[in-house]
Amino acid sequence: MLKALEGVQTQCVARQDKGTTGHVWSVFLAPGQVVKAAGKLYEAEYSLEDIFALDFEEGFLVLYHFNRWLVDERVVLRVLVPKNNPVVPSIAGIFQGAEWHERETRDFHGVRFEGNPNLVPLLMPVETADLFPLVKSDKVRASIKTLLNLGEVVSCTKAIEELFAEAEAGEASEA
Amino acid sequence: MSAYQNSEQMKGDFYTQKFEAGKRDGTLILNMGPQHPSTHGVLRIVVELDGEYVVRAEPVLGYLHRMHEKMGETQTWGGFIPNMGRVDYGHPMAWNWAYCGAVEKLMGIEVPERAELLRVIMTELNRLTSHLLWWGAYILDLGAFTPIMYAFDDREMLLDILQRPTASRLTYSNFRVGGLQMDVDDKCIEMIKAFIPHFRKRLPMYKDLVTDNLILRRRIEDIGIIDQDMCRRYGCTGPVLRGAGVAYDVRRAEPYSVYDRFDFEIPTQTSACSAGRYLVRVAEMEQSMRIIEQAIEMLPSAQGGYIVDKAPKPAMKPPVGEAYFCVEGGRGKVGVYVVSDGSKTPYRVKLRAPGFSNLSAFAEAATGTLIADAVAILGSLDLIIPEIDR
Amino acid sequence: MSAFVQQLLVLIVAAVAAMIWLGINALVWVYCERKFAGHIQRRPGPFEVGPHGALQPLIDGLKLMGKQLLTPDNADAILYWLAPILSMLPVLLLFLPIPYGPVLTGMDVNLGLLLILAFSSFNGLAVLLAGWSSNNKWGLLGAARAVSQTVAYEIPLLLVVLAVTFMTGTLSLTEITNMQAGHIGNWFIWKQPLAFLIFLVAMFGETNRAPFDLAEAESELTAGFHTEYSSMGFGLFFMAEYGYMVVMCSVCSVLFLGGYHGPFPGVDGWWWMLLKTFALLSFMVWVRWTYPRVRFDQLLNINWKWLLPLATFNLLATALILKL
Amino acid sequence: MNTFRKHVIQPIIDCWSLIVGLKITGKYFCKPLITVHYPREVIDSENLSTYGGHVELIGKPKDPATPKCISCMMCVTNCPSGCLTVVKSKAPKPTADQEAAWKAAEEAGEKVEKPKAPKNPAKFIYDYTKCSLCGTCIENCPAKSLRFSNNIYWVATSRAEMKIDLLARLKGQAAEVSAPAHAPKSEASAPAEKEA
Repeated sequence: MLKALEGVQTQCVARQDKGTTGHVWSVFLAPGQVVKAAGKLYEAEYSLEDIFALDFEEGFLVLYHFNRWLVDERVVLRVLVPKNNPVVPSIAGIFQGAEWHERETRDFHGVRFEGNPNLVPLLMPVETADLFPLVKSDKVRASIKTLLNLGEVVSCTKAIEELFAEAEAGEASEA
Repeated sequence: MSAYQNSEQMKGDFYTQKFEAGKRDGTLILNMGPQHPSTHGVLRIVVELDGEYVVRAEPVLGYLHRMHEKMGETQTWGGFIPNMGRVDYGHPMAWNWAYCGAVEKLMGIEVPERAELLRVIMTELNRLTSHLLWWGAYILDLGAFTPIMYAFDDREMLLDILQRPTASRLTYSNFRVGGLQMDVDDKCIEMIKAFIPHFRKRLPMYKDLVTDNLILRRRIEDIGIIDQDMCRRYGCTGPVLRGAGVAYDVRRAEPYSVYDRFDFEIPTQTSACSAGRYLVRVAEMEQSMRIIEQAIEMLPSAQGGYIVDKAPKPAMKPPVGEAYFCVEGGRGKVGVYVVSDGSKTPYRVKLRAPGFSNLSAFAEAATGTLIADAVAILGSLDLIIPEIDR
Repeated sequence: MSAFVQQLLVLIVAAVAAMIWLGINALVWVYCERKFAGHIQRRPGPFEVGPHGALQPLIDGLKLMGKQLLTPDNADAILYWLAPILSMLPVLLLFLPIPYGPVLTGMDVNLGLLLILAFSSFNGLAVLLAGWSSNNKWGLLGAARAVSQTVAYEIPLLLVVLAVTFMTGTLSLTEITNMQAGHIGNWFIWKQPLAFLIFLVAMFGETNRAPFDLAEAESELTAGFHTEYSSMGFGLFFMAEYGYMVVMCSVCSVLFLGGYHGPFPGVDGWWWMLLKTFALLSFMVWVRWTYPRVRFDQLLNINWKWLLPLATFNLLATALILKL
Repeated sequence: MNTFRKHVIQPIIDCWSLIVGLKITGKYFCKPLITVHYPREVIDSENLSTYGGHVELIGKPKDPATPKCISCMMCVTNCPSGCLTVVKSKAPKPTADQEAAWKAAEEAGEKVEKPKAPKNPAKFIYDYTKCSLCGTCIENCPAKSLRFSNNIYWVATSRAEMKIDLLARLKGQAAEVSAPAHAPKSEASAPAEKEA
């Protein structure tokens, strides 16, 4: 049903309840697919809302919010990157506004965006650029499955069966 | 010492040095800000000038960074609301609403009708103060000193009105999860009813004094083109996007609260220049007044109180989950994303500031213009630096 | 010999009087401007020092004098401190040939108008020096703006003055004034309305006043050429600005509004000159607190594309009519 | 011809807008001032009554010098900035005789009625430097013993003064109310601030 992302290898596409989460589509992607997905979304007239990261036990979950002007259909792209090497390709080549969001994410979580033309501290001072204030301590860090609701929602999407199967696998690996 | 610091003995800080690396011959590198009079606080823009033409520009942020998102992770859910009043001093109620709306979404709280209407009234009044502040300051940037005083004359009346139900005049934090902090009194409604016709009479004066002024029009027309494609690439919203001809307003596009009940227009301009954004904001003031009038009419028949019964305590524990809620602020789409792990404090609060995205388009829009135009473009984006730096 | 001594004495008295007059003018007009601005913006303006704040400019002057004199690093100290003096001194000279009354003329020179136009260009030099020597990029931009602005606006100013002198055949301000004696209909504003308008606009350009205050454009260049000046360095620029305003308005009233002549016969006197000058000054203040600032290219466009052709046309038309 | 109109005629016509601008500022120049001329005039009390200054205690209707506060600590726990410090009152120290009597009674197996600690707080310290005036304490006070003060003229000249002893302030206010009419300006230097 999410036509915009056709042709992009997604790990999971899920429909979410707009009334409770504000998202219509939740899409899990491998880091390598982000640029392609962003390109597709750009063609489908989506505009970028924000990029940020969540700190989970499994790694950093980088979230991209996209929405369209005429149809309210918020898509959230979720990219899970490992803690030891948090690298995501930058989409600043497609959505120039992403440059700052990516820099902000680097400041707060230390996720590196490869290909960002200007990946230097944006909000944090250069002296404490490697402080990463939003990285959680082990005590309070939770795992994705305990916080984000995905499983039930996936079952609602009956659109693309291959993606559905992949989503299961993706879920399993994350858990 | 961080990797981002340059050990060489050079003039200027890290950002200047980095910017200087790409300097062309015969150009001048100039630091506009952080104490420049027209950067509205502490924005700093490093510009490369060829004569007075801007060759390159790079905003440097962070001088007003307070790490609200980290504060969100250490405060209780209810205790974070005062922070929302401080994110954007121009239109704090939109932020209040975005945050409370996100938490209400998480907890599944239905806000009473009366509270929703009161929220609408106050947020729209606050939008008027925000636009008046912008209007005065923008004309001040363009060199006219008097209009800001006239704007503040009217804004002062609005602050007197808003002071009654909020007990504050600038950094409002009167929204609560499930409703509002206080109810309005009759006197307040009376004052609003008196204010609207007064302000309607003032608007033509604003138009004659400023909007129609030959000098002003020549200053802002065809300056700083931010067209639809650029808006999409940079994620610009609000008057910037509407000034580019897209009738996108969160109040219409994803109607929240009771906005679907009101009859109002979304003013747009197709010129995509500073003048377009200017005219959109001026036209929006009239629309806000229309909404307020309608809301006041609905108020007496509205159900419920100013806050939901059994309103959650500040130390509430919303159920596990995530929620994204956005509202239309004075500067564009204000979004708040919260994740709850079921404890007293949020797991993550992400604030999506419209000014942040709008400002990121500045460098592209200002390239090739005169430095005076750069000031005019900067002002037309309606920047509130605390919101951008958060 | 005695005539020479007499002349010298008159000159010294006139110079001292001009100095006092300049000082008083600066004080009065700083106060008046702030009061005007206040009332336009519906606030009282200065109010606390003296009755209705009348002593405020005096206190401000004292405060300025009490401030530390700072020379920025790597600034050219000689030029840097020469600039405000160079800005201030010619103003004193400019007051000499202006006829404030039938006897109230410092020095009635034949080429009074030329003297004024020549010495008023000093201000451009002073601003250039100030901006250049202060080793500040804002100052530099302000200086560059100021030079092209004053140079540009001097041309239409000269052309309209020339048109007036075509009619009078003299450059002596006293004689020009006397030619407008009689009644209001004799004032040159009726014979040269276009010239008057051009002079009025060019006046703003010459004196760096809003909406043409590009050289110090606060919201663009922070303070332009005087960004780095503290204490009386700034104070001198400030006084010079008001001095130039008074001079320009005086010249305007001499050229077009009949100088010290009243609107009907028999009431001539210095008070008319004062009244006309002050009316023009109030107009300048009124304009400043109403309009936004023009952009730099627009400023020059107004000059080169409007004022200059119009002034030339005006000059040719005057010449043609006189010839016929 | 069209370009002529656009570049020559139109700008001249548009110059009218400049005259209009002058007319407007000229009109306002002649109108009376609207700013409040502070030391000579003050803002009307109607407006001031809705001003939300720092937090203060409300006294009991019958005994205005004692707060309604029941030392439940709701304000302290809910304050996002942690600017309130409330110390509960302790029970009055029993005298030696009383203690002996209780001991005897306890040994005899009787139930002892020890005097309870009074509900009123012993100390109510408020650090205004930290307060963000959100009003959370006011909403969450079950006894409705807190409110925003509306003394807009309050000033502090040091950090220490910003730490306000609200109990002392309330006492001062109660004393002031009972005292004969006073000038409004004296309110600015209410005794509470001085004590703090």
